[in-house]
Amino acid sequence: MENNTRIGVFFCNCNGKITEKVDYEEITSEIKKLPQVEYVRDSQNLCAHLEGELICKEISKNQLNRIVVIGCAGSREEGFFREVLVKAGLNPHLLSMVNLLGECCAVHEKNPQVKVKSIELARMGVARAALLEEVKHGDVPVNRTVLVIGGGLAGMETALENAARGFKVILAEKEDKLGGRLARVNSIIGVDRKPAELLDEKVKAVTSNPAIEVRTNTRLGDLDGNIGGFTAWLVKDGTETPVEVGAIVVATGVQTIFCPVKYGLSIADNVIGQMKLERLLADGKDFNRKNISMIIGKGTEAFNLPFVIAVKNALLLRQKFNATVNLFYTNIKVGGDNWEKMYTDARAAGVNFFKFEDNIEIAANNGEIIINYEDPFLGNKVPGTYKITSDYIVLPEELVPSEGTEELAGVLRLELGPASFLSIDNAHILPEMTSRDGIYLAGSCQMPGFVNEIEISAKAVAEEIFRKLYDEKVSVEMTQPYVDATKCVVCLTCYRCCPHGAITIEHGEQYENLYKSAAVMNPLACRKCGICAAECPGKAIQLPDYTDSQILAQLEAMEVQP
Amino acid sequence: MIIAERKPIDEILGFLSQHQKVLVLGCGGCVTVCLAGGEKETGILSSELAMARSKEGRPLEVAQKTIERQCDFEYLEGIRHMVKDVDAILSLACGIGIQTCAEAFPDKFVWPGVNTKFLGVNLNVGEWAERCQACGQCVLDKTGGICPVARCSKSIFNGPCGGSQNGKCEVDPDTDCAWALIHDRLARLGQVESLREILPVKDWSYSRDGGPRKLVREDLELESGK
Amino acid sequence: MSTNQNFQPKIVVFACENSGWLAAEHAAELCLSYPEKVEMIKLPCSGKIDVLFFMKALEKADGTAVLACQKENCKFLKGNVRAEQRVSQTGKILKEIGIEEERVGIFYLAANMGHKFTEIVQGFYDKIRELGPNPGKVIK
Amino acid sequence: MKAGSNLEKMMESGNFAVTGEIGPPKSCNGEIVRHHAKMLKGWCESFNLTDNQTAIVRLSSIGAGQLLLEEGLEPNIQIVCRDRNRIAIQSDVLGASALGMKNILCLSGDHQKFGNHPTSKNVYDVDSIQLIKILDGMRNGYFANGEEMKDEPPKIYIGCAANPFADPFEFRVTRLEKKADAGADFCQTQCILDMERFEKWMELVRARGLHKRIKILGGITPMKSVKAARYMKKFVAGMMVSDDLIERLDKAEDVKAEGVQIAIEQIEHLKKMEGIAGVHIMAIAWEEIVPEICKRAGLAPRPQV
Repeated sequence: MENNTRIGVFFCNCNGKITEKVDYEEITSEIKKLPQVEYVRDSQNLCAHLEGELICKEISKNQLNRIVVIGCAGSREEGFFREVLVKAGLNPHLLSMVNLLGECCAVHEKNPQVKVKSIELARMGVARAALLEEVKHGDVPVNRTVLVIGGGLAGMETALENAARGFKVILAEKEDKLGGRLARVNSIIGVDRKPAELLDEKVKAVTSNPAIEVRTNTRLGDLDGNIGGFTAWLVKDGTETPVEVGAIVVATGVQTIFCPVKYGLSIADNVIGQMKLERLLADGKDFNRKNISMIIGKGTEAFNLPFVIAVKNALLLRQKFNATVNLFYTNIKVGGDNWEKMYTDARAAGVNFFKFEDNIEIAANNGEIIINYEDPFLGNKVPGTYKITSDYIVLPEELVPSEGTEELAGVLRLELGPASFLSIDNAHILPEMTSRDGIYLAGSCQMPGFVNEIEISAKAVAEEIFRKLYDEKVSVEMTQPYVDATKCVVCLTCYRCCPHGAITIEHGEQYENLYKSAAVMNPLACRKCGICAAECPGKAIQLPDYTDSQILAQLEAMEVQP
Repeated sequence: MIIAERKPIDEILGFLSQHQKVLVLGCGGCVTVCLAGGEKETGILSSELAMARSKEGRPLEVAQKTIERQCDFEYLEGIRHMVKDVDAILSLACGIGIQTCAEAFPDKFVWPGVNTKFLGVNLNVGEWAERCQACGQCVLDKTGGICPVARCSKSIFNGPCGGSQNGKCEVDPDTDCAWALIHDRLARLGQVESLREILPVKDWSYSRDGGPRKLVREDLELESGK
Repeated sequence: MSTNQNFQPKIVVFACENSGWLAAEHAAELCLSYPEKVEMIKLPCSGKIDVLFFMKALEKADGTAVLACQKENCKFLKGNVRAEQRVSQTGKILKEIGIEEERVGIFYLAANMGHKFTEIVQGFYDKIRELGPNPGKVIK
Repeated sequence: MKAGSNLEKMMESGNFAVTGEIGPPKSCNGEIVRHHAKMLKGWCESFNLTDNQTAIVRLSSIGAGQLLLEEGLEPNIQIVCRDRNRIAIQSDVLGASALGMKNILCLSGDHQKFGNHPTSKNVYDVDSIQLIKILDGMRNGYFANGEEMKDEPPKIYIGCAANPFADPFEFRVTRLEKKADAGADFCQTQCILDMERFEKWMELVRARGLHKRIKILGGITPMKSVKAARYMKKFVAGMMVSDDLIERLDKAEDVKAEGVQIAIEQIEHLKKMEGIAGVHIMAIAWEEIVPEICKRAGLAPRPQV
């Protein structure tokens, strides 16, 4: 604690809402007894504009350097008072807010205990104030090169969006050419373009963009560092070369696995997957007046993509070849852009939709498909098994993350989300974000998605990167935890438990301990949760505004009754 | 790294039953790294002791401090003034630190707060495993960098014994058979033939069996014998 | 234990500023009342809770709890899981010195759950009241 | 002749040898040993006396060995490395030899964790292979420290164990080779409950010519119940039990009779196997069945050499 700590306490009546329950005089007489409290005053309404100027004046007149506001403590009020402190030349973190209204006056009736509590709250606020520390801004030099992993449509789109925002881009593709899986499909849902055309256009745009460097036959082997300063080890033909990048975008997509065994079938000319159908259509195969059955179930309905693809192809077969199309489904999933309309179009065009639950049997023999199933809707009225004979059965493929996703996640220090895709199912963060700042997701590596969503996804990622790495040097408020090197034993506990991979062990003479090393929290990667501070066995880590001493001082200020 | 574990609280309360004022002394060395006796554990234990004794109606005054290392006399010198005021020290250091502490403060009770378990590695947060027995004569050159003394349940030198199955030790299905590891590692390095050689009986005199050990490096001493 | 009808326990509640703290504010907006002897301390995440904070709180109070975001929905992914772990660590410590482990608790809620907040606080308060005064309080 | 024991004579003369096993009691009641001795006398060349088997305190193997000698049977003294250091072991070897015991079997020993004194300290000053080497040195007139014996060296026929069912499989043969290198004269295998695996192991043994350097006795254990077989398969480390064997026991009307029948068939099979010098019958807590097995397997009467 500094010797010249001078605490100023500002008490707000909140237009009488507070003094209706507690007595200002009683509280102030207690507060005035506390050490280092140099100034106390009250006001009808502290957050009135003129009050701000007044507080400023009082701060300088009384040389106050810690401010306690007793009243309410919403984020709006906190912002207001922080600005006031800045105007008064104080660091905005030297403010302690006591929520007397919210924690006391609004929730309790007037009684002697409310008086006790109000005094206790004020004492806690003052105790915390005495231990507040300044938080400075820092300039962090950052690398403005973005590494995009995966040269499919999502990767190329992301590369272009980043290049458009002034970043240099390295686009790493593990195959020998750009394009990815989109090259294998016949038509794109919701996009009125031929896939080949669209891809050609993107490949041209990417390869002709001077800001984008394409590296084929390349994968990510290892990664060090953090946002703004990653070292990525790119592997090509068994050789690893390091590149310095500021952010990484994963766009490794999805792969499909054809698994007819699940339906009791084996691969045959008339037992095909939706991807195979796409290729047959692209190759110009004639399905004129054929009878085609499609099925969606057995777990593939987890995502809406298989269903939408089936509806798209059903509609196409119906319209183009006047085929009879039967679509067996367990669940209709058409949430998304215009998919609902496509579904009603398909119904109107005469695609037959059959609901089934468990009871479906498909047999393929001598070029004929026989489907026996029980209809749960008709079951009550016309029970029995229905039989449908078709020329083709089209099955959905399993959608799984592309090969190597798990290894990549290990290199990036990310945990896999639902169904082993990379996206984390968490309402607090954007789907494009990962647990680590500086590492983003685009396209289907998050979760199987649609082509018309890729542009949005790529833009979101590029914007997020721009927001963080807007210049060669970015200014950040250093609210990340700081480490007392004399107490740090570089035990790696924090490094291992940081959910954001924001901690590195740094070495140098400035770290005054046996190891000449200490854990360091990256100001850009840290999200200020304080988990590291709680886990540190040496109590070497403190999170600004929530230091152990500040929290324990509040407990210390409480009354203890036997 | 020395791995330790805090002693059961009843045992500790038993040690301290006769005292009114104790210093809980943490160590910033190995026991901090293995989460047994650093500043955080010192704080938690201090609070726990105070509460336990309050409950018994015999309040205990608890002072706490964590120093760099308890196995160095110089660091212990720095807390002499604190020690003066207490009846006893509860040391959360490893066995070495506890003894150094007792030697530094001959007139004070020094109680052990942890059980020193073994020399080991941190496999995971909260998981440690033994790796070395400080036998004094390292054989890792012959065993592919895997120690049979510390990691084989029987410390045998010509394993694996007949209880090795699927790479696990018969003593505990969660423990790897050290000799299976040695065999596999040497096989990977193309050195498995070296295991045909019979490793001779070990000279245990370098180990604790030769009596308490002491290391003297005359090249580092200014005056011999000092 | 104690059946003293006049006993009013003191409770220290640590609240994650993404959920419990905001839920308390929500409760205040709705003017939902709860017992006076409940004090709140703000944390950036329930994962910032420390066994030491619980212990220090229990040197003064009769019960202590942490308010965390709903399971699987921690802003920092695993903070609430860590909080849960520390609650059980503290419970174990209490138990080994013969103090009811129920004096420390964890509750999950979202920012817009003012009603749930008062329900939780009242429920915990009542439970601690039934347990009676914390025998381990340290009076200096 | 190294020691001149019955066992040595039998095997060195090329006869198919039979050894048995007697577990000393958990008391000083020598009558129990004598009772088994009387029952088994004449059926085997030599009888293993276990050394605190499964780390449970029992009458010592040398003590029991003396009782056997008195009853006119030849003991095969087991020595494990778990409980004694090289000083105690060498002293015991000298003592046993002085009493006229000629076969000594060297083992690592079961870990004390499984016994009735799990809190004890184990020794393992030397391991089983090192122990073989020490014994080999002793019979040549040297102590383990290299010091020469001034007087008569012990006469010992050195045995060891091999477990073809533990892992790593190939290394099991190397380990037998190391034991032969160390000076072991004969080896008794872990009980064979998976003949296929055993044959594979023997193939490797023969490929290295080991059967010419060390006498191999196949381990035979008649199974008393399906439960026991299943238990061994599942819970005993370093033990393999074939599914065929379990199925046979499972289908049998009289499980015990089937167990005996299987043992007999195994012995017949081993008799024909190249490189097998004999069998070691371990009828744990079923000693009385040994005569029947020997009789029916054509192992009786024992030839005189």
